[in-house]
Amino acid sequence: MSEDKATAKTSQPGPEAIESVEELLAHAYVIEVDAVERYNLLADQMEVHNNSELAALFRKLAGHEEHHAKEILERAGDKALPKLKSSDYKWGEFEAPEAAELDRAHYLMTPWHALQMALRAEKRAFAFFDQLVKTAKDDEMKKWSEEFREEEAEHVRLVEELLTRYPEPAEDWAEDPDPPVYLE
Amino acid sequence: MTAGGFLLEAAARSGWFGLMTRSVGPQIRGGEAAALLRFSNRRVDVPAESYNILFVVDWLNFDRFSAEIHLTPDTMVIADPDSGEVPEVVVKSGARMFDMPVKQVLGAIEGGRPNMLATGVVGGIIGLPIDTIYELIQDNLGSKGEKAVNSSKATVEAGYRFAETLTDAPALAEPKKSDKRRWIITGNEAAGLGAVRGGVRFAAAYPITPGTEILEWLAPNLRKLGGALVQAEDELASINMVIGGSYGGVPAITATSGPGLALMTESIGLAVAAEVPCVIVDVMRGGPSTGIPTKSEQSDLNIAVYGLHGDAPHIVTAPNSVSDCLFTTQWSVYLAEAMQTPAIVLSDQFIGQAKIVIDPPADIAFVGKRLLAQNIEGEYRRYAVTESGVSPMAVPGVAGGQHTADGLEHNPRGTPSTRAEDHMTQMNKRLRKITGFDYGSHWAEIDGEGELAVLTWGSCTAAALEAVEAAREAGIAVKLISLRLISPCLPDAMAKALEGVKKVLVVEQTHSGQFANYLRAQYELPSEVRSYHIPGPLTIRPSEILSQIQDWS
Amino acid sequence: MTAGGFLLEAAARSGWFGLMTRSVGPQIRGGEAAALLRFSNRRVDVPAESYNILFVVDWLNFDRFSAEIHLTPDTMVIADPDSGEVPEVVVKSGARMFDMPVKQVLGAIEGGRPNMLATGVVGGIIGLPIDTIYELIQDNLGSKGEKAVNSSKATVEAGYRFAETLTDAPALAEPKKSDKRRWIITGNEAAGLGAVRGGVRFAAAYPITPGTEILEWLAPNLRKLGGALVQAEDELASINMVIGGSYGGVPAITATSGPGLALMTESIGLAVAAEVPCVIVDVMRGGPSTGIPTKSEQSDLNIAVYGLHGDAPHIVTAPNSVSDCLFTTQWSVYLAEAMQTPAIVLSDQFIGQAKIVIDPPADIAFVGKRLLAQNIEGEYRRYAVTESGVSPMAVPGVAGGQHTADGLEHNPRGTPSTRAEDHMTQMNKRLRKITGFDYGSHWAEIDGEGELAVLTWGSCTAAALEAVEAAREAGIAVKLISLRLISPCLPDAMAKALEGVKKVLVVEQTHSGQFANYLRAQYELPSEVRSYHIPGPLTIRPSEILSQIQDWS
Amino acid sequence: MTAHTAPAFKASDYKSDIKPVWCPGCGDYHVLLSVTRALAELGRRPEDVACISGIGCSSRIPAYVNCYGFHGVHGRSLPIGTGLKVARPDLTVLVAGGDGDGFSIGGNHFQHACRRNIDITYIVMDNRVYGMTKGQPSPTTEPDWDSALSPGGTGLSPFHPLVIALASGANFVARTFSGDPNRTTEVLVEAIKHPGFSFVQILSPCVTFRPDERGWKDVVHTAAVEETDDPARAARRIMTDDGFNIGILYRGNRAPYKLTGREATSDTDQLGEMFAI
Amino acid sequence: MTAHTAPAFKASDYKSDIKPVWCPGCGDYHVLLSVTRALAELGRRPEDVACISGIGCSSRIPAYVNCYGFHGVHGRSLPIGTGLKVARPDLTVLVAGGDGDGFSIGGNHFQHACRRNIDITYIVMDNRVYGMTKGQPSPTTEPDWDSALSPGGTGLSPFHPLVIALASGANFVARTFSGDPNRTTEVLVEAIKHPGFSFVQILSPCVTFRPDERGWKDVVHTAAVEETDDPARAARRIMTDDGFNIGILYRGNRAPYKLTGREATSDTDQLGEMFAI
Ligand SMILES: Cc1ncc(C[n+]2csc(CCOP(=O)(O)OP(=O)(O)O)c2C)c(N)n1
Ligand SMILES: Cc1ncc(C[n+]2csc(CCOP(=O)(O)OP(=O)(O)O)c2C)c(N)n1
Ligand code: SF4
Ligand code: SF4
Ligand SMILES: [Mg+2]
Ligand SMILES: [Mg+2]
Repeated sequence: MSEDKATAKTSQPGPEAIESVEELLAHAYVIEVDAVERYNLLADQMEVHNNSELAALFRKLAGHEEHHAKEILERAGDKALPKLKSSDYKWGEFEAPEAAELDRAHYLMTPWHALQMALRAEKRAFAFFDQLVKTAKDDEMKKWSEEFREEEAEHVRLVEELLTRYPEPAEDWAEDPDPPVYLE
Repeated sequence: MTAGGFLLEAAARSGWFGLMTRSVGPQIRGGEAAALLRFSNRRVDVPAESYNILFVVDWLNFDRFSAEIHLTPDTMVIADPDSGEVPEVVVKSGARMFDMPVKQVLGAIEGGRPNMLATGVVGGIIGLPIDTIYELIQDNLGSKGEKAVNSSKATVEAGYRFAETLTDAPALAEPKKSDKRRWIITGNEAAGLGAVRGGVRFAAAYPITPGTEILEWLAPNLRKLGGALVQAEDELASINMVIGGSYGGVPAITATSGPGLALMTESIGLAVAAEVPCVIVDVMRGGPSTGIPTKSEQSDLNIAVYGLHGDAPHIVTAPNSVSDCLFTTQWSVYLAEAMQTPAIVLSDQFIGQAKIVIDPPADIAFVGKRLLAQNIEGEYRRYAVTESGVSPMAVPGVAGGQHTADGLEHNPRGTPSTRAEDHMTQMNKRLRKITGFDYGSHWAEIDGEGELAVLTWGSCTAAALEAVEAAREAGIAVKLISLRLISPCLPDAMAKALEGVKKVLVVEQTHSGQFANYLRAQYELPSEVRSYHIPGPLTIRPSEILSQIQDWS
Repeated sequence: MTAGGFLLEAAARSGWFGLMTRSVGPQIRGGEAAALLRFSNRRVDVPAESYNILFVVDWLNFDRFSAEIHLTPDTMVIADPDSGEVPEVVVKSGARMFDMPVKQVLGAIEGGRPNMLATGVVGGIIGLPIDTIYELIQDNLGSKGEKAVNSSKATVEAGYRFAETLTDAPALAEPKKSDKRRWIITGNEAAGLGAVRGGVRFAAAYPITPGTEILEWLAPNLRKLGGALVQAEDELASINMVIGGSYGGVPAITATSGPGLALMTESIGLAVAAEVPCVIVDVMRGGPSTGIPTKSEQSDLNIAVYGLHGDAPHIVTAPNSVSDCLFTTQWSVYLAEAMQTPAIVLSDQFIGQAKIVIDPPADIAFVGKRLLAQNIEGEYRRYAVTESGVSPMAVPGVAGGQHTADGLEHNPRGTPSTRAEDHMTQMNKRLRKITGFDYGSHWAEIDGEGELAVLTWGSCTAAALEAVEAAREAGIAVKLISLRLISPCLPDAMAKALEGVKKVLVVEQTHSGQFANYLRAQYELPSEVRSYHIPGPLTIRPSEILSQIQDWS
Repeated sequence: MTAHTAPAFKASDYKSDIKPVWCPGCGDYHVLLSVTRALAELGRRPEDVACISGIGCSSRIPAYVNCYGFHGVHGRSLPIGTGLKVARPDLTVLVAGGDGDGFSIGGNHFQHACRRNIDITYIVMDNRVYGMTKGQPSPTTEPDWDSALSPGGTGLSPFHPLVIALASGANFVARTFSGDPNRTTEVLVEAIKHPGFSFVQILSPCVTFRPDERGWKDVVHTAAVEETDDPARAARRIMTDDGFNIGILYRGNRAPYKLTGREATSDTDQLGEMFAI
Repeated sequence: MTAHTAPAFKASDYKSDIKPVWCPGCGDYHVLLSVTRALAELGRRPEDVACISGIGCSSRIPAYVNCYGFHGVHGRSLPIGTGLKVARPDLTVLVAGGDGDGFSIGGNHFQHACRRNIDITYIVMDNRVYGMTKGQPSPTTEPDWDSALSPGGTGLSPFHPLVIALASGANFVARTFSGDPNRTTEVLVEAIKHPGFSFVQILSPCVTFRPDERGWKDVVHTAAVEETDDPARAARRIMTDDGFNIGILYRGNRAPYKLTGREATSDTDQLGEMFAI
């Protein structure tokens, strides 16, 4: 699998188009919510495919992100966050930056792969806020962006640290002598 | 190759026979899967009643297979104590549990894989020569480089070492070697080979489980014979392509399963009326509707025999074992060509997908030979009324043989007609073709004598045969009659086969007893008839049939 | 309107009953055609054995009809001596020939047409009041202006005048008037009306002879009821549209004939598995394949009963007369809805297209009522296992009833399952639904008592009834059992109906004896069974059946 | 093609002795004429030509042509023709039928036959109605045409068979009018000669159920522009034309279907050996 | 649309509790996500939505959506959807499935559903392969893609579903990429809202049999030009694009299917009277 980003050509604007603190917070919140959704989905997939180790790991990651999501809402306080529709997003890429890339999932994947996935997600989130810091429309936005950016940086560090515990699996990790099955 | 494949081939190379089936979960890939193997020193055509050895990679979703994998107190279960809780059904079976630190062993070998360990453990227990397995590894993984070969060998060896530690292990009887190289083949492959042996050189295909493999076997191999396979847009197209190819004089086939057969019936009726030979293999799966595509059932008997609209006599055959798929398909091509009518071959998921070791099959004489009209002089009458009912067929290219094949009722020339006389004449002719044909002894396999006869067909045959043999050993005389020709019926042949028989036990894998009803409708049976019919997905086991026999004796 | 139409309606208005069928040549339009009429002062459901009057416009291609139009020495043949040579079969019949200068008479009247002359001659001979015919002319041609009306009247009158010159003319028995206005209806129209009476409000259509008229009747009339008919691209679409409409909670129907039914079987199986009620009317024609589209046959029995792949229990019914198309179609909608399963109604070309005079049918209580799930709390289980086998169905729009209807085998919730237990449970449930249902007395029409029973179905019933009545008059006690419910079988009801019966004569219009084979397979019959089966295109005549009865008594 | 060595044939050599059941006045008589003329011009031996059809008035044509014929079931003529041509590449295969047969029930095969681009010629006698079953609307029928089955009209915009053919990959697309047998013959000759899948829509009036179609002879007109080998251009042109534009509208140069590796290099015994262990 | 009165829905309200059997990595997971998001944005009550499919991996989607669902037989989803919508015009009907289901066996219904222009939305998860049956070429598969059933490739040029949709009369035609769920959601919202037949092709990689399709994310690109309501223009554009052009490519304004005269003006007793003499 190539290491390039899940971004590619998108017609949607990037974070530089975010106009207000409320909009920024709404995006930050969606980032976490989508991340939760993805990790849960991946956990489900791994459960269905009998990869229980990974199911547990993804479930745990989902838990972390859920915690972050809650935090953002708390920190937003009484600010009324706009409800974003898919056409309102300003990711500058296909997906919310912290959403794990579903297309990279594999039923034989190892914790190393999962953490690589998480790492790329955190890095994308970092890049998103980093860009916002550069293009923030006002100081308050900039302040929030910096805070989020630092948090993501911290997450990147955490995941990197975790990764040291898991060696990269052998090249043929995805090889499966069992053929796919014919259904229906 | 999977562990099952390695073991089957290693056993075959060492002189044993064997049978392998697979069972899988609903996931497309990466789901739970089980390979079920049975070895013997004579041919085996039916899965084991219960298993001697269960090697477990993990217990996840084992329940899905528990109905298929019978364990007894004799069974050796080898599993990693870390691979999860042992399912209740396993505990209850009283099987002997052997702990093996699978993960740990694999972890210690670079590139160590569960399939190789399983191969080693099971190979070790049953006493397959380790060198044969090494040979196989070399043959199959050699291209991946020495490292892969060595790690596989090491893993297998670890398995053998573990096997040595086990006590009271079951061992295989002495192998029976043979001069000729044995074959490993699935029923679907055998059907493909049978088709081309029978003369098929054209096929049309629309994939469907579990018939696809026949088509996938034919795709490259027909080309090698100068023939062709076309992938069609749907089954309506594939059956009509087959009719078109055959109208051109080229014996033609398609393979499908129940839903596809249902789509084809209108046009199979066309082949009946227009008298165009063709062969349709229906690899049956659980019905109705989409049903259970990955599991076996014999419930397409009704549609195969009765599923065409109008009175449309045609041929229905059924292979009675994995290897018989070769003979029956070849024979069906021959029958279809000889009688210029469609033949439906009822195989099923079990015999289609099971892999088996067999002695190389003999060359059979049946090759499709159509009665052709050549050197035509005067008015050509495509549907001329003949004694046999078969009319010489002109194929395109033959001068003077121009005619229009028609699904409308017609007169002998082929011109549409609504006259009662033409209708009756052509109906009689089309029926006579197939009821008056000499099918020889192939219409059924008949074994033994007795006042009680087991009457069965298709993939139930092997189980019935084992049951009958067991009954004989227990002193009960039982006759076995397994029909290979399902339709038309041969009342005289059956009457002869039933001479002296007072009781008939009909065995089949359906919910409604389709075969029993069909026999009742079409044959004179002794007054005492019992019907043992169980739908899929589980294959009927010899012991079930045996207990039916015992109950009734 | 044709001469036949005028005569039938005039007779009906005057208190007679009657039946009209038509027979035509292969030309799309303008070919030879014959209208066959029978009048009586009680209801007639079967064409005449032989004809009293033959009015000939010209003799061209008369041979095509000679097998259908039996002439006797009593028959009056009225023909223009200039209209060609009298066919040999007519001469041989010994029929009485009456010359009429048809061309000359018509030439003398401006706008004089043969159909009016025929109406006049026949009306005159059999004694229809000429004023009734004038009335009809006014009603039907009034819009064309006075000139047209007058010339028609003049032509009719000329016919009456000619009739007066004839001696020994056959006359009708006294008419039986009624307070209520009688109906003139074809079986296909009756089926359409039955459908909407049963609650059908959605139909999907693909035209095919002879089913099209049902669809053409429904097209405008469903709209008037707030319903809809969609013309589909083919039968695969029409049956699936019907399933879709019915899944939405709207009782739905389609009509077709053999080739179309063959295309529908896969999806009818879906309706079985997914438990979606629907009704398919198959107006049978001569088979196999395209066969003889304009003629009747009962040879779709097999495909209707056995033509679905897998074990797929469903309902098959058959109207036993032209007017019974109304009752049976309505009842079938009721059955399908009650049991949430498809019902195939086997009508045929004869009863579908014959036009008949009947007393206005009574209002029948059967209106489709589906067991619906409403006010759903907790987890909804679409395929919940119930005692009757019928599970409450949630239709879109009902909150909490969301589920996925599935043709894959499933558990009670509808989730796909390959487990043996789920398969068995759902198979049993689907079978139980239809075998455990209380069909009341409608499953068959039973008439009389006797040691000999005629067992028949569908459009053979009327002929059988006449034969049985004639036999009784001749002193032979015969019982008639005509099945309206073809499938499922009701062994207890049949056993009761057969009490005291020692011999059974099975009568049907097929080549292979499909009905007889079906009965043998599914019922316990007395040991003496004879099968009288004749394929189309000619309808079976009462005298044929009578002679079978006499032969055997 | 062996045209240069073949003996000279007359149109009548391709006519059978069976008399059509068509209504007098039906456009299909003209089509029959044009088909036999085209075959005579091509000089292909009658026994080397096969004419395959489905069910409908127009689908009766095989019996009237003195070639090998197959009157199949409704809507499946193209698969029969496809199977025949792949099994017997030496034959000239014509497939013929009606608009109902080809575009309604047979619509899927139509698309896929175009895509497969096998060297056959498909002739649709388009009368915008189901003639054989007594006048129901077909996919090419005008939305407001009243009939028993669709009272008041279907309300559906008609199907564009030529665009579909192009979009699906047919290699030759033409429209002609039955009442212009010379031009039709010419087009059929070109269609049969052209490699790959050729589609010819022949506007052929149904005088019985669509008597208004007698008026077609006054509205058809020759395509104003040159034929093209650019499918996108051709599609645009056809999508915007009035449906009465007559001529060869597209003549492509896609390679016709060919199965590679189809040489007898093995026998069945050798194939069996693959199972030996 | 009742969005303004309906309570606010979350995407998760449209997800059922059944876990997909799809391979991890399969594009269809993304499609499921987008469909549930689109429904939430539209705010239609789950019980007022029906999702109909055929057979294939992608066709498993109804069970995963918490709406009414129908998992029919292979290739017949559109007729089921059509029957449902005509019988129950009050429902929102989505029809979904794969390229094999929709363009191969179901190709005829596809054309005719476009032509009929009933107000339903048809979503095809196009992975250019038959996933469920282990990797055979579908109509959209590249000609040189090697497989067991077509060794060396089919040699056939792929089918252009969007052109066919346009030519057949679909009223809304779009292409999206599963890996771009936001844009896909947006397009689906528009498709469902647009009256008449809306067709959305979602490029959805099959990671098991077409692992190369993971690379699609690098090649898809947004349609360079504005959407159009001119079908001929749209067709030409799509016929010449590279198949990876993403966006709403046609938004027509043909009136959706409507049966005239469908008002309950009679009852069955009255209808019976027509037979009285
Ligand atoms: C499976 C099936 N469905 C329906 C029919 C009935 N049918 C026969 S011909 C026809 C339509 C013919 O229309 P078309 O193809 O346009 O031919 P035309 O008669 O107009 O030349 C139909 C619906 C049939 N024979 N078989
Ligand atoms: C009548 C019939 N024919 C064939 C099949 C087998 N079949 C099941 S799914 C499928 C193709 C699926 O391909 P696609 O629609 O592209 O879905 P995917 O799995 O790729 O999502 C086929 C051929 C069937 N179920 N029924
Ligand atoms: S009905 Fe129409 S199409 Fe058929 S033969 Fe007559 S004129 Fe021709
Ligand atoms: S086989 Fe392909 S399409 Fe099917 S679930 Fe797996 S990745 Fe998806
Ligand atoms: Mg037509
Ligand atoms: Mg696909």
